[in-house]
Amino acid sequence: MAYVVKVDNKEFKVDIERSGNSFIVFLDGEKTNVEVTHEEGSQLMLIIGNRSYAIAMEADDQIVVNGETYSVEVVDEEIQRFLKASPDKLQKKELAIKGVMPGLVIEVNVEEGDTVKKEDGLLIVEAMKMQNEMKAPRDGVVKKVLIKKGQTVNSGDTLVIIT
Amino acid sequence: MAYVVKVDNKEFKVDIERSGNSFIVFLDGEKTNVEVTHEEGSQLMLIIGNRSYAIAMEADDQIVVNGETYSVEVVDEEIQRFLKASPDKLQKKELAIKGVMPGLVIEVNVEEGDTVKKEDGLLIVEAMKMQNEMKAPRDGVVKKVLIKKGQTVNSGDTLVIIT
Amino acid sequence: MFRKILVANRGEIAVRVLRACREMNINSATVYSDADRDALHTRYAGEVYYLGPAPATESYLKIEKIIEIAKQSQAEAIHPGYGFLAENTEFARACEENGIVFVGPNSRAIELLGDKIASKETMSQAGIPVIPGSEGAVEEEDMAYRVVEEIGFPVLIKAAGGGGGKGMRVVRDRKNLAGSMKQAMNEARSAFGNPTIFIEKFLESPRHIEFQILADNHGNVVHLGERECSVQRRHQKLIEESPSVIMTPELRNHMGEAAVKAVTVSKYNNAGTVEFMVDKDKNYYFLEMNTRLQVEHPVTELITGIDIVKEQLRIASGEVLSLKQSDITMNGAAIECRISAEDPEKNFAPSTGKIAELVEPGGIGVRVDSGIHKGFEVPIYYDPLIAKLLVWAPTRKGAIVRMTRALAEYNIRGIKTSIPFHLLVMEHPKFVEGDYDTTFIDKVLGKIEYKKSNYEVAAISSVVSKILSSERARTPAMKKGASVSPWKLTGRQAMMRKR
Amino acid sequence: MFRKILVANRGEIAVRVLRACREMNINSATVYSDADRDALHTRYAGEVYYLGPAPATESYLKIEKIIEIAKQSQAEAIHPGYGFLAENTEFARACEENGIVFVGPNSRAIELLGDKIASKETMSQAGIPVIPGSEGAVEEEDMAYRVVEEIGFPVLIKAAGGGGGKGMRVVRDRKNLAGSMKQAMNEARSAFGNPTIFIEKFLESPRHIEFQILADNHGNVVHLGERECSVQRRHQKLIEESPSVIMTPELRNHMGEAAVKAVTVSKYNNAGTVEFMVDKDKNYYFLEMNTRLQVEHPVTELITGIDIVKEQLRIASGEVLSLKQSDITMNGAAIECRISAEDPEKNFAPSTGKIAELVEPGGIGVRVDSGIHKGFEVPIYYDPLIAKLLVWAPTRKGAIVRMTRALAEYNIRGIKTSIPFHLLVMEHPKFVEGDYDTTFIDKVLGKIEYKKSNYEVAAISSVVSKILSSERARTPAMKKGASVSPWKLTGRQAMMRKR
Repeated sequence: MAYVVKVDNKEFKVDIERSGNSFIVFLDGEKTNVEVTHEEGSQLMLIIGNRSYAIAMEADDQIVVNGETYSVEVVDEEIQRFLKASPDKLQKKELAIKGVMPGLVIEVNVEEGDTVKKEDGLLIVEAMKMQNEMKAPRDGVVKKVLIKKGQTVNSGDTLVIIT
Repeated sequence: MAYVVKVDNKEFKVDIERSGNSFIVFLDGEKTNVEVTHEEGSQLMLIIGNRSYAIAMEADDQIVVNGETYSVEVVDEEIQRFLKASPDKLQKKELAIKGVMPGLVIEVNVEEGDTVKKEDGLLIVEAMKMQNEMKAPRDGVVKKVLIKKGQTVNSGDTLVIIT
Repeated sequence: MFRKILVANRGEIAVRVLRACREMNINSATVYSDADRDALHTRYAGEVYYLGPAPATESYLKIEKIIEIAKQSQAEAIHPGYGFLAENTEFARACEENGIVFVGPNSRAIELLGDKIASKETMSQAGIPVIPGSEGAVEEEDMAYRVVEEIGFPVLIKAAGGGGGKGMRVVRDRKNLAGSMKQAMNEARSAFGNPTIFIEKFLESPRHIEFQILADNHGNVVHLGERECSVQRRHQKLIEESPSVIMTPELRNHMGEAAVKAVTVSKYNNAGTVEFMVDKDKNYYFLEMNTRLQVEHPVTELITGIDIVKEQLRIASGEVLSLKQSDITMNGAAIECRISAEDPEKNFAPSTGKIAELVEPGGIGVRVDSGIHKGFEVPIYYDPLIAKLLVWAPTRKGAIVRMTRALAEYNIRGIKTSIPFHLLVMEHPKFVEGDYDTTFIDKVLGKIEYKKSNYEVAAISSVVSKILSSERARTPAMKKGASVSPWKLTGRQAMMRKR
Repeated sequence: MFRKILVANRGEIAVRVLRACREMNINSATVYSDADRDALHTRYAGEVYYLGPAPATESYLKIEKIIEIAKQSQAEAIHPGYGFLAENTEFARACEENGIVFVGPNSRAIELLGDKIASKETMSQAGIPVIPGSEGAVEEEDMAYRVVEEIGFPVLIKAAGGGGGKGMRVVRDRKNLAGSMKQAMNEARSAFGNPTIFIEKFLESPRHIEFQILADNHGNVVHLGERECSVQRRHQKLIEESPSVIMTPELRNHMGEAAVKAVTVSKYNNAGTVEFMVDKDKNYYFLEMNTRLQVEHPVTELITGIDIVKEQLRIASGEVLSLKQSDITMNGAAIECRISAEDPEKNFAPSTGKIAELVEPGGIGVRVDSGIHKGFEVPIYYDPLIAKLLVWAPTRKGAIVRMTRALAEYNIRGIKTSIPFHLLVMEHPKFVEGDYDTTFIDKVLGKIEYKKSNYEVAAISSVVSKILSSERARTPAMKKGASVSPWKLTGRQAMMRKR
């Protein structure tokens, strides 16, 4: 099975085959053996070649390798081809703005029906006495506001939906 | 709901009522509040009265309280009454001899159909260079031998069944 | 010694004090808010008492409620930790009035040293060097202009009422003076309820060096040497070490004596810290005194072998200091890294959430003072400090490599922490050489670039993780080695005998 | 210094050595068996190499395979840890022949000191006190009778070839001598392939005191003071401490000099330990020399501040010892408790299985050298030692209360450990007074009764656990806060900015 993986904007082609607890991997054509020695939740221990790595998947699109955090995007090679053929398929979808940290909502700047531009401030969340603004990742219309001022939100909660 | 609990051969009557994450408990008639502050697998953190306790259930019939291990037996009060009325109901049941530690079976002394007496040696398991003998907990007949010499067994595996 | 102590704090410092209680065979009690029902300090204390809702104003800052709990639990003394009520005159006084020993200085000393203007004047009069500046508060523009004429630019405007960078302004020329003054006064008013400000010479690249002191109730005072705390970000200390690379035995004697004098003239008792600014020519100036246990006190414990919290409790119970200045020796080198729930790759944004995995470093020369456990939900309501990692080694160089090794072992998942930042500092040539001051993070470290060397591994692991995760989704229930219910109706008899 | 080292061991000692490598910036490699695929040392090393099936004879004892891996990984040196091949002459020689540095003594010294008769003779000739007994091997009954006539009963029959209590017999009267001799010879033959025995005076209640030494390849030797290891069960050390309560500066000097002499006359190099028996009148006798890193070496590290593993690596790389005897000072008190996977309530039966929970103690004065992690399946194939807990404090009394505190913090679930036993010893008046010897566990501690004070809590908790567990059984899948799949097809853009 082949995947295209984007790691911090570097692109890799990963061709992978399973055998038991091991995988045979071709990374951009080069062969490596990968052994899964431990699996617990989103945490893995792998032996790749002669090295051992502590892996953790975090917050949707992040992976931690021996303490270093990378943003990653794994796309099935076939889907990748399809996406490249029609690049705006994805843009038009509903977009859920999710909390990336728990906190108290201290300001909500949009209402349902508002038109927002990329980088417009949507709401402000406070935690540990620091304030953080959630911004629109692209232009759109606010379809739904799921939180209120004064409410406590968790990491991963959907706060606002933009279409 | 009322239970009879035997802790290392001391008997307690525990009358318990739930309200959310808390329980109201009458222990031999005395009232206490119990709050469950953490639950993970068989591990619990409880606040009982003004004290906090680390609890772990282990190996079927053992509980660890702040590092101290107790053997416990919890019986529904009604079942208890039933059992007391017909005390030999339980003795006649099939009895599964289970491994209490992982190890290598280095000797099997019984075959199916053998008659065994209480304290007769059934088999020997070795771990960490030490040998341990599993003995018959009561008189009976060997109904099934589920392991072979040379086999590795885990804690909790049924090794022999006695009727 | 006390029979029971109430620890009126949370997190790592509450655990620190509770550990001292256990080792001294003192019964302990602590308090917890709704957010801390399952906190480490709640797990650790002998007795636990519910305080109130999560916000500190409704729990850890409630003086009356805490005094009430102390009485209810029959605690004879309260240890306030740091933060919250530790430097609150009103709280210290409430303890005094209720016949409960406050483990800290007397309320008058807290009051005096909490007022930056009054304390500076006290020190100056005692002959302790202070930073040149206004004599007392500056109320009008005219006065400010007179002061800057005397001491020259740049100057620093400071609030009399508090710290933490609030109400502070650096002014480099005449035209910005009046405006900055007004801003500072406004900020000070809203932060501390007190608009009073004063002006002093701004030291360009000072080092922050502080002396730990111990003073009993009978007038005996010793110092335990210095800690260098110049690795700061927005006036928040991040890394502390001892000894300071710039220290000489002579300078240590001079500054130590000044620290002891500062304690004596302010009629201070219990543990405390005298903070100094030191300029490039090793001139030192009294900055302020912290009237409590410091976050970084373990640095000194590693160097001197003295348990500062135990000393605090002994002093509070009326014992005479058993230590003389000549008994105190400094041995080797110690470093502390503050592990905070902040994302250094996102400009230190708070990062709260559930601790999904926690593996602390260990082995030779490593000390961890932690306030969290696996499964704990780091609350949004309190300070982001979750743990302190310390190392000791015979030499500073040895301590730095050991800290690097220990930081790499530290595995905290579920939240982001300051660990990558600390790794960067430990490998920075300027830090390794000891050539740094309080401007290090902003000016020298500059834009922080986190080194990454595992792109290929990240790519491979992502795919492996995706495959395993989608397999799990397909077979949710049955797992190999699924644990059998720990419950059976009847107990089994012991069937094993040792041969 | 070496560029790369192979650590040919497992568990806590492999991790200990790997930590030293990291701190010295030496690349590391290690080996693992099938049972150790996910072991801590496998996680920790820079490179990992598969050895073979779980049984030690098919993995950690395979000399050829290990030499091959050393070459393959281009390691310049092999650290053997303790146990396995650490005192194997053949292995040391194989390293020497293959141009790989063996981090330990030369093979001749291992050979000499491995032979109890030859080493005793060497020491005796050098004027080091040895226990009175036969001169050399005792082959016939007549010879045995002659020896006992000279030294008197009780006597101890010992095997020349090995230790660990095998081939040992105490004989208290003439009528049992011949029979015991035969038994001992048979046991020695089957255990070590060598039936040779010798006889010495049996000391009734000796203390076991050993000296840590360091010897470079250039003839320089220092000792790092003593460790008292009298808390033993069946000749296995369980608790070690330094300094020994019976030690005086004079005795330390004498014994230390004897230890240094023992090293010199046996042409020993690298780290080693000279073991002595000390009787009630403080007469000391050479017992044997351990030609490797000891399990309990961290006790000495805590007291002296010296990193013994780093010294081993420096010595092995040919460096001259940087320490002189006068540089070495002993500071405070340290204790080690060996945490083993054994059930002290079932006569120390092995207790292997999966580590379901692991919380290690921390805070002031605590050091943990662990070989396990949460989720690790403790294998049935190797030594039951899973971790070492050490404390340091200024005084022995302080160290004992600290150890009690730390043991209480240690939470290992899924297997039984020796922790309850250690807690009992720390609170035993005889241990607290320091009034103990090698008979302490068998004779003084007697039948071990574990204190229990939480019957009521156990009763309540059992019921609560039963209720929660049956609720879980009813609603298996849906859990509050169930984690969302970490996978989405497209990445999200960062939507957060710090204000």
